[in-house]
Amino acid sequence: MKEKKLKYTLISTASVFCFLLIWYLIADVFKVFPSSTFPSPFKVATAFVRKLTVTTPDGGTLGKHLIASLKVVLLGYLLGIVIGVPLGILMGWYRRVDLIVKPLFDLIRPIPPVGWIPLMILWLGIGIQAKATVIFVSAVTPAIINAYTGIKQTNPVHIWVARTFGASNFETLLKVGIPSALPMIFAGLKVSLGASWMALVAAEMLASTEGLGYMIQMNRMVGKADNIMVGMITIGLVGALLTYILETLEKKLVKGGRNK
Amino acid sequence: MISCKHVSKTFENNGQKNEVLKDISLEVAENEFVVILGPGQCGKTTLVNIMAGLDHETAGSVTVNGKQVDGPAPERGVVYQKTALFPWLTVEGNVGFGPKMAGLPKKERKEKAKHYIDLVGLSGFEKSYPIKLSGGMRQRVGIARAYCNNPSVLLMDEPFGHLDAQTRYLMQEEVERIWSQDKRTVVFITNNIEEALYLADRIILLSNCPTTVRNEFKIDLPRPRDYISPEFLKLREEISKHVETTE
Amino acid sequence: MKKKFQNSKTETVVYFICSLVGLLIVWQLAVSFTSLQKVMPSPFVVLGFIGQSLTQKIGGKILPLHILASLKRVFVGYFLACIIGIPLGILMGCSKTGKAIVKPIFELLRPIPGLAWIPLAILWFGIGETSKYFIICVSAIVSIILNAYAGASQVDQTLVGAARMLGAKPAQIFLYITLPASVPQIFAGLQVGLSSSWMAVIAAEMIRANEGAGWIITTGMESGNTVQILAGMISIGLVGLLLASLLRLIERGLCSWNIQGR
Amino acid sequence: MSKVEVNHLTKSFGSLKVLDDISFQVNDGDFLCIVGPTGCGKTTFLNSLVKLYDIDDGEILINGEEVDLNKHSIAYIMQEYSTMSWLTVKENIQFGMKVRKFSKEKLNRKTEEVLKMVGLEKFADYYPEQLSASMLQRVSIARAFAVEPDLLLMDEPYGQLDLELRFRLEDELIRIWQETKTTIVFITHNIEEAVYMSQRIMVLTNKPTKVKEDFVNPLPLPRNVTEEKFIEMRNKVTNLIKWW
Repeated sequence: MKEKKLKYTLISTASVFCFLLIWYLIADVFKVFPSSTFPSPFKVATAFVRKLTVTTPDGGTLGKHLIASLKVVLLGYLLGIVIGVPLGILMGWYRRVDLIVKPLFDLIRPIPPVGWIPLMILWLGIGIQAKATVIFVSAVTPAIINAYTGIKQTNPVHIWVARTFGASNFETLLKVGIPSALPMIFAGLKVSLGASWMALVAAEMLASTEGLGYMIQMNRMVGKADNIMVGMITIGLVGALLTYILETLEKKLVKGGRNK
Repeated sequence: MISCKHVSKTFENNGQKNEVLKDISLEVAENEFVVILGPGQCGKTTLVNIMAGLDHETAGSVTVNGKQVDGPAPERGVVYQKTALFPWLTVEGNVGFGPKMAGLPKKERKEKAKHYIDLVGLSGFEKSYPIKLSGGMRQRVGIARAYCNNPSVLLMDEPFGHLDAQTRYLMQEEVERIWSQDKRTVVFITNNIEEALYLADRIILLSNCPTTVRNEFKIDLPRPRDYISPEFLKLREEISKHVETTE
Repeated sequence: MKKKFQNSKTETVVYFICSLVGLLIVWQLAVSFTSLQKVMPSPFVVLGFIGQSLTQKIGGKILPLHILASLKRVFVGYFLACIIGIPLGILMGCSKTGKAIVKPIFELLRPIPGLAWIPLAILWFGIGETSKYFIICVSAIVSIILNAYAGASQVDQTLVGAARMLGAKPAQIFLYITLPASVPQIFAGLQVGLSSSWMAVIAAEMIRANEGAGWIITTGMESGNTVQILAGMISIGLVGLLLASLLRLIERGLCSWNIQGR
Repeated sequence: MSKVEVNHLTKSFGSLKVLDDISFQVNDGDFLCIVGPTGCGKTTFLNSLVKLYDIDDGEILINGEEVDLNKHSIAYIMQEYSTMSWLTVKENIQFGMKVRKFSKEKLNRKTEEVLKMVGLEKFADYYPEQLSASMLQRVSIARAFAVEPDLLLMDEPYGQLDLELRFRLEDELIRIWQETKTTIVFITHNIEEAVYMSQRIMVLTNKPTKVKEDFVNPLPLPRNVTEEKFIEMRNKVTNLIKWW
């Protein structure tokens, strides 16, 4: 078995290398496209280093934009899950809450978060509140859905056992409902993160004075593809990093081998 | 018909050797109903997979009708504990799957399937999907599907392990009835002594891990047998003394 | 408490209507009595506007034609994502070498959100339809590939063993076992892909377009016309809901073997 | 250590009557086995006994008072594995005691006691997914006895186990019952198991479920399955049910 694994890791590294090689060949060797619209990996790398310190053409270094984006996305995301998860749990457990809140939620859910941007900008301007609200809307929906489904999937046998020991309805929710829904809740947190990151990019591209979305949009205006790619790679990396943090958190909290 | 000579099997995962089967030799004659009785989970399914050709023994040899077994072949049919029915095929589709793979024309396949669906008493359910059938009915489809490929040997790996007790008794009677109507060589695996006693011409008792053959019991009670007849209970008591418990 | 309605289906429908009516009333009250009225039109004005715009043109086209333009873009981009994504996902699920080649590159590109491709798409393909198809395809393809891969790689091995025992050859196993077994998971991917496509087309149209649902709400924003924005949002929501239930109907038809029910 | 009285218990799901005017008593420290054909509403019967299902008519008294899950200490062991996968064996066992708010000292003492009782001391920190079927059932039994229940309800707890394991757990249960003198209501479809363990046997009919027969099991403990009198008692019960 050991040499099989080695063979596949070799193939993987080879394929990534070919991907970069082909990219380089098209960009620099054969010059199929002008290098401003299709820069080679090396150009992107140099642009990356340069962008760390230089503020042209979008009025900010990569670090400044990154921090601006992180501030907005974390504000909206945390608000979204702090409200979304408990609401999903209550909707899943208490029938009355389910009957009242769920229809309202189903009314608003189909509107994609991006659709809220114009309304938010009109009401709240292009400052941090508008973007944070849009991100909140995109984060809250998956959090509610996954918490709701997680609670609904609680094993009735466990509920019976708790009730016969004399646990009240609320105590059963705390001791049985939430622990058994934890894996689904974490899945929801990951989906919310993806949705928030997506909404952030859209909001910043549409109306903003800073942030990674704004940066790639400005660089598009001046036609500097290398900076756009730098922005995209950063967005991808930071998104992957945040997801990685969530996964390690999940490994600690979800016990009983249920998060395999 | 089937003969295993000194079959043993050791699994190796990341350096750790785990011997599951140790020097198993057994013979199964033509149209004989042999039950392999063994405690818990250790080794029985591996032995079935080796006989079926899905797995390879690390030592010894397994021959069916004199030919060495080296891969799955339609001459050996398998009935699984979890029935392993194809959820996207109807009962008819499942039973007729073997002939379809062999390239039989549609009309002939339908007839063959119909015959075996009636044999297991499921006529009228041809068009329903497995998800809508009860545990017992799904097992019947599994048996019909194995029979429909007209195997000379039928390997049944704890087919009633997941059924509730009452269905289990009914299914044991069903297998008895089907087998008497359409005799095949059967190797039936179970951990339930009553089931073994009710069905077997001969019981081969396996030990705990690593599995070897402990002893054999020739059962010549008249068929169909009665679970609560005194001889049945005495035999059961005697055999259960030899069975090691698993913990 | 004794259940008033025996059948829970009617119960949820009744509660849905109650909350819809409740929402409209609260909205109307808020608009007519509080300071919200400066910024928010009453629901009936918005609904009236939607009714009106079924015949009257907004920027050269009536509302349904705008929606149609968006739907056309969605279907081209989504269709592309399906043709490329599903085979790629199944390839990754079935063959180890295929997975070793494709998966690392896929993992590199996956974290980049679909909308982040918009500037590059506009640079590469201009502001016409092609760049919108590209964005929609990129936004939808990730979940389609992921779910097709999950479906193909998690086929129950006992089923494969059973098929081999019945004499099925490797090619037959792929055709008669792997594909049907992964259909439900593929549909899960299609469902997520469809909602991402619908979001992507709205975003693309908001950045640069001269027609379509996204265009309606952006021009509404630019001219400060909240009625148009709200009308646009409601129609986007309704069409999104319609698309999702349409796909669910198709799935119910194709995967009837997977549905519990009596 | 309590007396259970059930008078005219009736329950129906919509129009389908499931339990039809059932009345019986279980004295303190009794071991009552309830037998009946599959699908004769045994589980509904148990759940109604502890008000998990609301009942149409009749009353259920424990030591003279209407049954109330907070006042009365009742433990319930089911056929499906009811151990909670996110808790270790020890935490599972302490679940009941924590709900009933045992003092810290009593909690630890009882945990050690029941762990030893079912022989799972070595597995205290394991997670359920690492244990075999019979060990999981032992955890449920330990959890039930830990709260020193007034009444212990068991719904075919050994239905899934191998024969020899079932013999062992049955003997173990009888030993624990003799030590703790808990009142036990044990439901099973397996007549041999009922005759082997019970002080009293109650036979239920098919739906709508009525009490067909309720008699004392005179056989002295420990019993032997192949004894003449045992087989005779077993045949008597079998004829009463005749589903087989």
